Amino acid sequence: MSKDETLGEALRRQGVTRRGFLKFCAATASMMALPPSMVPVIAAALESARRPSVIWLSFQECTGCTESLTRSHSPTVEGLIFDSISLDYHHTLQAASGSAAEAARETAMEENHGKYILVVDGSIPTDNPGYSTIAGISNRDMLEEAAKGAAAIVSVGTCAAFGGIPAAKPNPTGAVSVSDLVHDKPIINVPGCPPIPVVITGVLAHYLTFGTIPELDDLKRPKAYYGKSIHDRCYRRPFYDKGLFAETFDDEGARKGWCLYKLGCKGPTTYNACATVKWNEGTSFPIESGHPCLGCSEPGFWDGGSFYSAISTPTEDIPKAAVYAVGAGAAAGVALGAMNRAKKQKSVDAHEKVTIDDLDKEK
Amino acid sequence: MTETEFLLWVRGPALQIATIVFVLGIVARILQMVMLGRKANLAEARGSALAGGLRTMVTRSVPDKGTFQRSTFTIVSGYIFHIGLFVTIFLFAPHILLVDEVFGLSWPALPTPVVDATAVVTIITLLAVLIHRLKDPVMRFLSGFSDYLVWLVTFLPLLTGYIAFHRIGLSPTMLIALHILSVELLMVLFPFTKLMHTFSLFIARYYNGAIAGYKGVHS
Amino acid sequence: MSGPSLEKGLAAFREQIDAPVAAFFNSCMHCGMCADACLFYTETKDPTRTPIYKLEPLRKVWQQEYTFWGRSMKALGMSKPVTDEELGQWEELVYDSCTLCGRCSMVCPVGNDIAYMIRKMREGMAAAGHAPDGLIGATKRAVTIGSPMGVKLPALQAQIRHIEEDTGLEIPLDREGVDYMCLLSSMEIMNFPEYTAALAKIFHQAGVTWTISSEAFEATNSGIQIGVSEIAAELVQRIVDAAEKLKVKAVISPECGHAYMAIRWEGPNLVGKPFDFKVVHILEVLDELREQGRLKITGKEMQRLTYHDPCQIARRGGVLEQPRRLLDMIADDFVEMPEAGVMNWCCGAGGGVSSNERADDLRLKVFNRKKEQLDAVQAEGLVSACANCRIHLEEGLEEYHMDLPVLSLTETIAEHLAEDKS
Amino acid sequence: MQTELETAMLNVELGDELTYNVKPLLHEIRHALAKLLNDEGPTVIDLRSLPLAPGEEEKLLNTLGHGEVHASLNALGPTEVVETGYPGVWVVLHYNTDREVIGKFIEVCDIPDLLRSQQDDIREGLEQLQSGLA
Repeated sequence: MSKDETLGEALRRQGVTRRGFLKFCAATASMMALPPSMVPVIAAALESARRPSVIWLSFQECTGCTESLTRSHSPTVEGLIFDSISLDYHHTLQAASGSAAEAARETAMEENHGKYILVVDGSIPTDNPGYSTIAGISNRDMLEEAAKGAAAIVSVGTCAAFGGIPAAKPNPTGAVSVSDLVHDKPIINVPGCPPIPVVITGVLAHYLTFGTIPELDDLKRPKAYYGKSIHDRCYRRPFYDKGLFAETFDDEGARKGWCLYKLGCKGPTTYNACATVKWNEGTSFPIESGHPCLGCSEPGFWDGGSFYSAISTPTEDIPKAAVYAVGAGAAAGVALGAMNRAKKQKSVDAHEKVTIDDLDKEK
Repeated sequence: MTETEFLLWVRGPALQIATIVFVLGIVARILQMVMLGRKANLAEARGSALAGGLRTMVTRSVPDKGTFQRSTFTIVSGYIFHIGLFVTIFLFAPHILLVDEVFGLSWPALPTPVVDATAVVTIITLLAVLIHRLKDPVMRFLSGFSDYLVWLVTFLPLLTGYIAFHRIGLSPTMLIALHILSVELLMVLFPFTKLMHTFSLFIARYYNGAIAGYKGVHS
Repeated sequence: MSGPSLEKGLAAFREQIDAPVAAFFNSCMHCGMCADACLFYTETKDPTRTPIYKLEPLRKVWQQEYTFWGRSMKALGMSKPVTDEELGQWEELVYDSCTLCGRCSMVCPVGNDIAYMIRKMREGMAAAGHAPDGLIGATKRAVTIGSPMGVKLPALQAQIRHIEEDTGLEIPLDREGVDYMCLLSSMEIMNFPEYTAALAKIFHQAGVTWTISSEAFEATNSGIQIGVSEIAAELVQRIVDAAEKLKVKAVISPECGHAYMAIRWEGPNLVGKPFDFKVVHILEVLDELREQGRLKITGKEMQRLTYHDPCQIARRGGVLEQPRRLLDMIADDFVEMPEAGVMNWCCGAGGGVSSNERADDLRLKVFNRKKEQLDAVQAEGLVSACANCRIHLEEGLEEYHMDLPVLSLTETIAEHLAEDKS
Repeated sequence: MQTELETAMLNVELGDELTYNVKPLLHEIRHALAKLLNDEGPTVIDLRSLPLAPGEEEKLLNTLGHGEVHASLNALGPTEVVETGYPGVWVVLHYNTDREVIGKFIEVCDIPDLLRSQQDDIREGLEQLQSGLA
């Protein structure tokens, strides 16, 4: 597959029929959260799209993001997308290893300078560079070098997007996100722990289709997927509005599928597409299987207190504070009251009798 | 500080500080007030001070006809926004949840759309109340910085609550944090401002009713 | 003595502020409803005459001296202390523009008893030398002569002779061991001798024993109006001494509002001990006689009558039902004015305003409130039970060109006594 | 048929208690059918872009029922094209080769485009036939 070949040509060469290509476009539109009326546009764009070079760097991560992606990697539409890109470096997936792998990365960076897409998963340690290195190169150096020639950077997963679990208190490695270090390149954050696979491929498909990055929110997340909160699109929302909540995981409310807000659901503050795109080929999503949303696509979710207490509830012991305050208030009040009484008594004691001769003011 | 850290601070240390200032301040101020004491009445009583006091604590909520006609706007708007505040504060499901979580007390909530509509009415009424304060010659004359401050810190939690519920403008994390923060501002200022009237008005009404009740008059 | 001073005034404020005052100031939300309850505001539309604003200097002292925040600000030098000039500016608001009628105290939604606080504020105003000259003069006369109008015993004795001649009944002076010792207001002695005559007729018919003390016949108390408790106490003490000396069962407060307040409600508190005798208002006595069937009435007033509740007797005194029951006996066509009773509008001359010449124009201006109330019922006769109200009502009616007789309830009852006594 | 439909409508009512999306969807289909009759073109609805509670999709599909056409095609995995009980309303289900659903659409049209032989494919087929005959 030569680099000059268009995607349309490549697919056709692989024996994909026009009918199959249209099906692929319909699925791609659905994946990109675009309306079905966009299918012809997508078809036209994809036909003439050229396969971009992609360099995938993994830093402080658990490989969950790659796992999420490859779970759906058999001959699927996402697979096709990946077939249509030139994944020039991905140290988990590539066959090459050691210096050969690094050489491939450097070659790709050189040949496609200014054009390649840099995908990053995992956060970057800024404390001691030795916490995470690849081929003796610190994550930070590798990122900064790779970022220079990138057309755009896709931060896959919450670690790359916001620091993630490695950045959880007390953040021993000084982990930071990609956007903390790179400021001069377009960055697309695809957070989630892990992100929904079609969201990763959807973003790549968008770039592939339109050659641009999708519309982003203020956290640099594609609005098409992160534009609405879980809560807004949750099928259990009507229960919230009616005040019907599951109190425990095995009570009547839980069995009846009532709102999980009381069990700590972070749906109201979490923006992601889980409620519509769902997981495992559209089977369900956490709330549907009875578990509150953890808010894994939001910055700081790892330090947000218990997963099982509601988002607005206090994290400190308020009744205890209130009890102490009553005591202290009583003491302070009695002290202030005593001071007032003393002051008043002083005025009473100092009172000089007012007689009729004391009424006229010297004028 | 990220938004989540901000929310955590607001839910944690800030809420703790606000609670301490709020509770300590109210208790201290009420004691400071009541400890000034008053002289025993040596005149022969015609009625019961206690009964009169308790009675007025309740009856003063209902104005007489003439007063209602002369101060219709003040009374009607006052009723609406006080009831509105009560409904939005105490009958909104997440608020009840909060109380339940903290103190283990809970009661039935109103349906969310009802509370939402009440919030809108209350916000509009509070705005009308502000305009009235600025336009009415007596109220404008009487009002100073503290009156407008008290209005503002009452208004802010409603406004931020409404915006947070409808997720307008900022991220929900930030909106909830700002909403909680605005409530904490209210709590912190509470003991130092006339917001104290929430509690002291019952003491004031008691004294008024007791003074009158002792003389056999219903006030 | 050292004379009045700002320091004395502020000390008196500190002394007067108590738990109710603190609760009241704490609760005021500046809603302005007290303005609409006050005839000095409704008839002038002057926002400075808003009742709660009249207390501003007292409120400042409370805040600066008795609140944590105020104390802190004061310690940091960030509060403006109350000045003598300020008190000077407030004199007109505290004395001329308030009759202590207490209507605002009934309306305030947080329950502030504003009249209670004005009464206290006057203590400091007087101590600071900011009482009106007219009230100072009246107070001096009350202490030195025994009556704010300068009525001396010989004048009373002369009136008693006239009344005895007119009625043929005895007016007992300084009689010991009787049921009642009657007090009179100077106005009744000078302007309304018919009141004393009415007492003689009614008590004669009902068989009540009574007397007037030559040492303490004056019922009014300028000390309360000006706001000097010591002087008020001295005036009360005279009555207490006389009542104890004559060993009466009860002292009757006459048809005068503030006199009733002074002797019935403030008296024991001023002298610092409960009385050994009862204090009753003449209307309470009459109503009791009525109930016991000792008031025999003949004929009725046929013109349409209405009743003006004197503030200190009704709203601030608790005598509300008695006049209505009494009027029921003698009035064929009785109508209540709108808002009569506890919410009645003040005539505009109580609380020392009538002794303060400076307020003459103002009190006539605000009488318009009463005029409107009267216009609503088209009465042909206006009954009341306060000589001070009565004088001002007459003046006000004249000012507003209203032809309406003002009647004393006690006198009107006396006119309807059945002649035949068994 | 009538009673079955009624039962289905009842189920829709029940489903409405959750997302309220089933009934609006049916209305959208009704509008799309009217549009189609007025020659205003076909409509495609992506079922995966809407939040639906468990069971709601089944309720929707049950309500629509089965019509006369049931086609399956094999292009990059199977695709099922079913005409519902309402002519002109089609359900199109795309699967990958592992028979995992990759797209769910309701198409309101005379015939879903995918069922037609495509120009490119026809051309390629013709070429193959010609070269085979040569």
